[in-house]
Amino acid sequence: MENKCIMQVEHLTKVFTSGIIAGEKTVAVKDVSFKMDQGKVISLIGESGSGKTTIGRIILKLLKPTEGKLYYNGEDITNINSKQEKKEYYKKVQAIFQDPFSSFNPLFRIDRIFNMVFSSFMKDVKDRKTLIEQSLESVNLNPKRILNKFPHQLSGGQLQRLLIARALLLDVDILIADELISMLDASTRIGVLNLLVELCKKNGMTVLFITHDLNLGYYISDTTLIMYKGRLVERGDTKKIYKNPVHPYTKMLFESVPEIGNKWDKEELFLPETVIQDVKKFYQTNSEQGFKEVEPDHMVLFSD
Amino acid sequence: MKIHWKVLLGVLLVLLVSTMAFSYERNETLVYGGGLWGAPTNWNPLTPWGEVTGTGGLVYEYLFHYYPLTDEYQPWLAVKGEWVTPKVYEVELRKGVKWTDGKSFTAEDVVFTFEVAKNNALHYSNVWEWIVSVEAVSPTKVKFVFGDEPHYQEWKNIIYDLRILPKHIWANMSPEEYLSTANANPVGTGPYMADSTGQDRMVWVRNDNWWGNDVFGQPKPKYLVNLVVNSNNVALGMLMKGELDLSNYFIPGVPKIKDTFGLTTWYKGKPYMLSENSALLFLNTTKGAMKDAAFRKALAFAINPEIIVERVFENQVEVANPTGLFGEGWMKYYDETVAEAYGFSYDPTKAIEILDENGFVDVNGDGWRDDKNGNAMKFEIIVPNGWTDWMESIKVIANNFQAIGINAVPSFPDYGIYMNRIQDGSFDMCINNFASSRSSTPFTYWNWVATDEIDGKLVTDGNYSRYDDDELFTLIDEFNRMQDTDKGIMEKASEIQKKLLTAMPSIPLWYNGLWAQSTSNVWTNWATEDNPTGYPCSWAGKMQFGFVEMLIELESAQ
Amino acid sequence: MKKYLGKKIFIYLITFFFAVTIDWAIPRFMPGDPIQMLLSRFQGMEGGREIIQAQITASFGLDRPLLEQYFNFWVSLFKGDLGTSIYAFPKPVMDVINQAIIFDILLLVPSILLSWIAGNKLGAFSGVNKKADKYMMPFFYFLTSSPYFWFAVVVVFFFGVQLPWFPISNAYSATMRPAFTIDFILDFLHHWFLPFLTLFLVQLGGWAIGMRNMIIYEMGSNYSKYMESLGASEKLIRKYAFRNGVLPQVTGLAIRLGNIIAGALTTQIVFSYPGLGFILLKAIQNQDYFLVQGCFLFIIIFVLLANFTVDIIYMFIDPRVRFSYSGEV
Amino acid sequence: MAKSEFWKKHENLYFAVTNGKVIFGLIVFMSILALAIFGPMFAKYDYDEFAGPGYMPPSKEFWFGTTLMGKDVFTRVVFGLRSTFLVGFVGGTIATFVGLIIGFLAGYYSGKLADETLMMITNIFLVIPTLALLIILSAYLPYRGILSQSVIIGLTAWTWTARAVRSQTLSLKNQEFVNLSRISAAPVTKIIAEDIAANMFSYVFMVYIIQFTGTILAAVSLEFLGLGPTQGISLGLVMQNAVNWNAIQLGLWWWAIIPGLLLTILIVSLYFINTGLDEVFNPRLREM
Repeated sequence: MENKCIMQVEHLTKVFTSGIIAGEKTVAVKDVSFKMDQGKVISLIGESGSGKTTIGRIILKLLKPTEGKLYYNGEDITNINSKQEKKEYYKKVQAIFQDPFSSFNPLFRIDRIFNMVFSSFMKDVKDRKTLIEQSLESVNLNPKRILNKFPHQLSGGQLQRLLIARALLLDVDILIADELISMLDASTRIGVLNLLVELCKKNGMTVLFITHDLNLGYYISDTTLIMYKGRLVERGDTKKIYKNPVHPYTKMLFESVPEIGNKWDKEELFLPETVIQDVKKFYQTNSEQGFKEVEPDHMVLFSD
Repeated sequence: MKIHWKVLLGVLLVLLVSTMAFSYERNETLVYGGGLWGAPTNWNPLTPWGEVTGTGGLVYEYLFHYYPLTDEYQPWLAVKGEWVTPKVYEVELRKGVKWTDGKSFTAEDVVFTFEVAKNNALHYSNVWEWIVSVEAVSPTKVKFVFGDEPHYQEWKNIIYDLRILPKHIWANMSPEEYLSTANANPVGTGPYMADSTGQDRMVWVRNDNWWGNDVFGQPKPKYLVNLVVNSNNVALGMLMKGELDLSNYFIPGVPKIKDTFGLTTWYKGKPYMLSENSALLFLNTTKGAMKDAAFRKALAFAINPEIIVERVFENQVEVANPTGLFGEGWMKYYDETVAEAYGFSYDPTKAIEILDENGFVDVNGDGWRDDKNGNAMKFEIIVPNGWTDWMESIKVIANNFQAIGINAVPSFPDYGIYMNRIQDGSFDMCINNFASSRSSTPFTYWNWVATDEIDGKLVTDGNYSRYDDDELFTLIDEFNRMQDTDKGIMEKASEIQKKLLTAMPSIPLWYNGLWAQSTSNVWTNWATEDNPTGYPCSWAGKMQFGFVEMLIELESAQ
Repeated sequence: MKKYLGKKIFIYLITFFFAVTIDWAIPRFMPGDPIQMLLSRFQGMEGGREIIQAQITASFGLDRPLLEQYFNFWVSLFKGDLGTSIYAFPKPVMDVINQAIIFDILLLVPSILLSWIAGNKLGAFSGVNKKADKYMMPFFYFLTSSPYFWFAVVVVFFFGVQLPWFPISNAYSATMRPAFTIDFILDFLHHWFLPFLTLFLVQLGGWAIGMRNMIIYEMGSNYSKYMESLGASEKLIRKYAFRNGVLPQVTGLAIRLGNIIAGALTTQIVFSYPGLGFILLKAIQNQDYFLVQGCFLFIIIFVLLANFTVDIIYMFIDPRVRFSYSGEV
Repeated sequence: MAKSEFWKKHENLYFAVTNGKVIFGLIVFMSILALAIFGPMFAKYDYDEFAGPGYMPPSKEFWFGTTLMGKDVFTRVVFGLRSTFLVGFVGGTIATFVGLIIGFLAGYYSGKLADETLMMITNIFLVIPTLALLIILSAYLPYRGILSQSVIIGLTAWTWTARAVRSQTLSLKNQEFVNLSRISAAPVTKIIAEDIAANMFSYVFMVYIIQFTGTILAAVSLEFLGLGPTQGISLGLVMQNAVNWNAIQLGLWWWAIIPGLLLTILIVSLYFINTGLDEVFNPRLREM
């Protein structure tokens, strides 16, 4: 199979402002470019606050980039805004969000997320029930027990699987999975991951896998993107990056791999001061080198 | 956390501390209230409208006291005062009187008190329009020389109303200070001195060197604590608990519970209280049908003051006679035949009769009477919002008017608006009693209900009716220039009464009471109907009516 | 952080400017003339009133053009001069307020803090204890639903009149003189207790209800569920729920301050307690421009400072406010 | 069958009508409302009329007794209740409406100039005591009426609603379910209606209840200070009257206590409804 680029991101920058009067500006994403090839799993790795979720949202057109362009199938979609265009886009680009609890409107039964999908994208489908049941079963949910429930009556894991099932209903090109399996127990986790990989193989679906779990990234992805403080610092073939990390931050990540497999309490994740210093030094010694290829299909950011 | 609070509380309490640790013996202390409505701030006898009650009377004294119940003058700083000629009044001063700073009181002080108003704008500066000179003939004798027509009646009032100042202190002040000094350490000749103040009280301490100790006896309470009590319900609660010895508040329910809680009032039964001033309904004679005397008279017949007295005041006040006069000093000029011939009483049939006769009938058929030209009439009666007894009273009056077909509604603007409206004339009817208080001469009353000062943009000296009648004004002025013993003064008074009753620019309603309730836990022998040893009134500017005398007669309950 | 603070201070300064301007304008827009009011009941000699009226009006500068009065007001404000009271003439407004405000502080601060602490504790207890909640909740509601003055009247009736345990008016006995002695302090506390109790209980109801609801809400939140799934103990979850529940209670403190001050005002009037509320009412009734202005100014500064303090406390205990990013719909 | 379909569709309603607190609150609230609506029809007297002798305890003739002057307390209370409800409805509606609009706009344009301006206005209003504005009003109106009083209270009480609605809008805007609806290409109207408004509706309803009670309490306090309406009658005026005429000290408890108690019960009932609804609208709390 040829590597067909389905989504291209160019020089993406996002700046947040906290108010007009004496407002504080925060650069969440700065000058990020990468490609997503059809049928591949791309993992976007970084700690919380590194800007990876923001990138996901920009691709989903939930946020407008401050600068930069988005190309989908070679078409510039940065500024599409009409209802019809968006509908077309979402028919092919979907997501599973990080927080399953807040992904459901608490006032409605969970069926609503399926109904919305049907009424937007598959109005003509007759046998909705079977389709829903099938997709539920594929994520190990018992339709009878699940449907008709309110979100608060289900566990985080169940809710997350529901979101996956929802994504499965559509025959999508791109799936953005933000911290997909954080709420799942070990047995389901493997099943879901395998399912994703299988779908990629079978339907040519592309997955942007946003995670902070290196093991997982290695396990499923073809391409790896490493984010650090809003910058894309290393990008390329997964095996190459894991074998030969160049950027000091990436190096640090892999040195602490054994711990990363453990459950992280997000709030406790602070960068060691040494890493920040290392990165600084690294940028200084390599100034004016920019984003450079160190080997085929392996790019590294050498200077800020 | 809690310990911190204790510490802070302690610190704050320290801030509260004054230098002396002290508490007043309860059985030497008289606790009273009713005349003080805010933190005491001003003891300046030249600003009687702002002074702490007691500044005049307890500290600064007058030439005479006036006993309203017997209509007698009690020589005070003066021992004698008389008209030696129709234009010369001589005052013999008391010997051995000392200011509380040790200096002697002399005729110079009296002269200064008058002279200071000659050169500076003070509230009594106008006396110099008819006084020619004030001289100290000797250290104990002052001679007042008057112009052509002395204001005899006004003078009667001044000699018991003007606080005598110590020259040696006030002569050293700059004229700007006369109205602006707080005079926080008042030096007077009186039986009490300022002791301490609090946010909610004024404490007076007895002046044991007071000259009057030998003349009248010593006031019994060593301390007078005048409390600020904001509402009459709190005052009643304090009376019930015996925390207040004397209360000068209007307190609803007193007739009902006075015996249960052993409260003393002037009269044991109705009307419980002495009368203190006349409450009148002023009719704006510049407006519509109220220009018509017959219409005004009809209104007088329509009002049923009995209901107000009974329901609103629970018989704590008395219905006014048609002239509005009351008290010994005024009633000696009351002309009963005039009152009977020209007066009025509650008689709605009569009111209807007058209205019908004069063409105030319902022309347009809306149920309300219209004016002579057939135009609809509507009147608004105003009293200040929050003055609950008056508010209830005008509801009754409005009902009375409605009953005879006159469209009148009660209305309660805020005090400031009320004042504005009665002063600029943008009102129909209002109740007022601001300067109808008891005095030694009915001149003060008439000069207020029918003052000729009505030409300015604002009317501030009374006669809110704006009743313009030069004949009446002249009569009142002539009365002022007559002595009580003059021939023809009775006739003058009768004419004034007749004039007011026929023109009826304002309708006397009831006599507001001298509200006074006392408890007997600490002090007994209160001044009452059966024991008329004083005048239980602690209101500002009224202490020369017998408050000090009452203090002298009090007895400790222990 | 610095920017956040700077911005806050900027906003507060603007607020202060507007509030003070309105405060200055309010009394002057009132109908009526304070000098007339002052002299309204003065029964003097004929024509005497006119003489002094002109004098007094000029001495207060009330005969000047309004704009000039406004300008002078700001100038003297920066000198710490609030003018002279008309009603409590000739006392400077600053002195009048200074002497009264101690009583407000002694009444307000303990009642606010103690009711806040007790209310939060009781509310949290009620929130986790279903049995107790059944009885406590209606009681809290009753407290918080009562108008302050009505509650004060009821308290007076029961503990002042029916059971004459406490005095019902003034700040200390008529026979007392302020001094740092046990006698005086006890007497002061004796008088202080009923007004304090009124303010304390009515406020307590509000805080307790707020906390109870927050606890129930927090205990049912994702976070608690998450902790529960991690095997955290009930006690720990409660602790966290309490900590999270306290946050809105802190903001509530600032928001309700205006309310509490109004409550204290009415309470002080029921008890003839000589605080700022009492003075303010007198000032309003007597149209004392300068005193009304001064009282409002103090209340405004107090509320502003309290809000500012809460903002700062909030900034420290909840770092999220520092970065309230813009989202896009 | 049809019935259960109905309940399925209007589930919140079902939970609302089966929630004990809501039922209790509603019953009490409705009875007091009924008293306000129908009470005056049964009143035999005018509220300012001397109906009988003074000092009468509650009896067959005078259900709530008479005042010191002999006015019928029942008549005064039911007429007063009417005004009090009016004040609550008008003031509460204004406060909620203004707060809602400002809060929603500020939340919607969060971080933009509009937000900053609105929040600054809110902060300014927050610190200006209601009392002050009432005095301004009395300067322009010859008399304070019940309606103008409630308008003024409403216009000064919206501040915290605006703040709360703003943060509510902010947090709703950032909820994932809004994003999920957006990537489901749901119509904007549906998102606003179901994801934002519906989730705020319960909140707004409860805000309204709180504003309603807040307005009543503010009105009563002002009335007690003598800054209430100068015309008409309201529960606060009845109470102020009772206090001024020494009802407590004179043992006329029915005059002083009944109106206050009724008012307090009314507010308690509203709080009960509020808490009950909170449980209904937050299904999580339902199971507590």
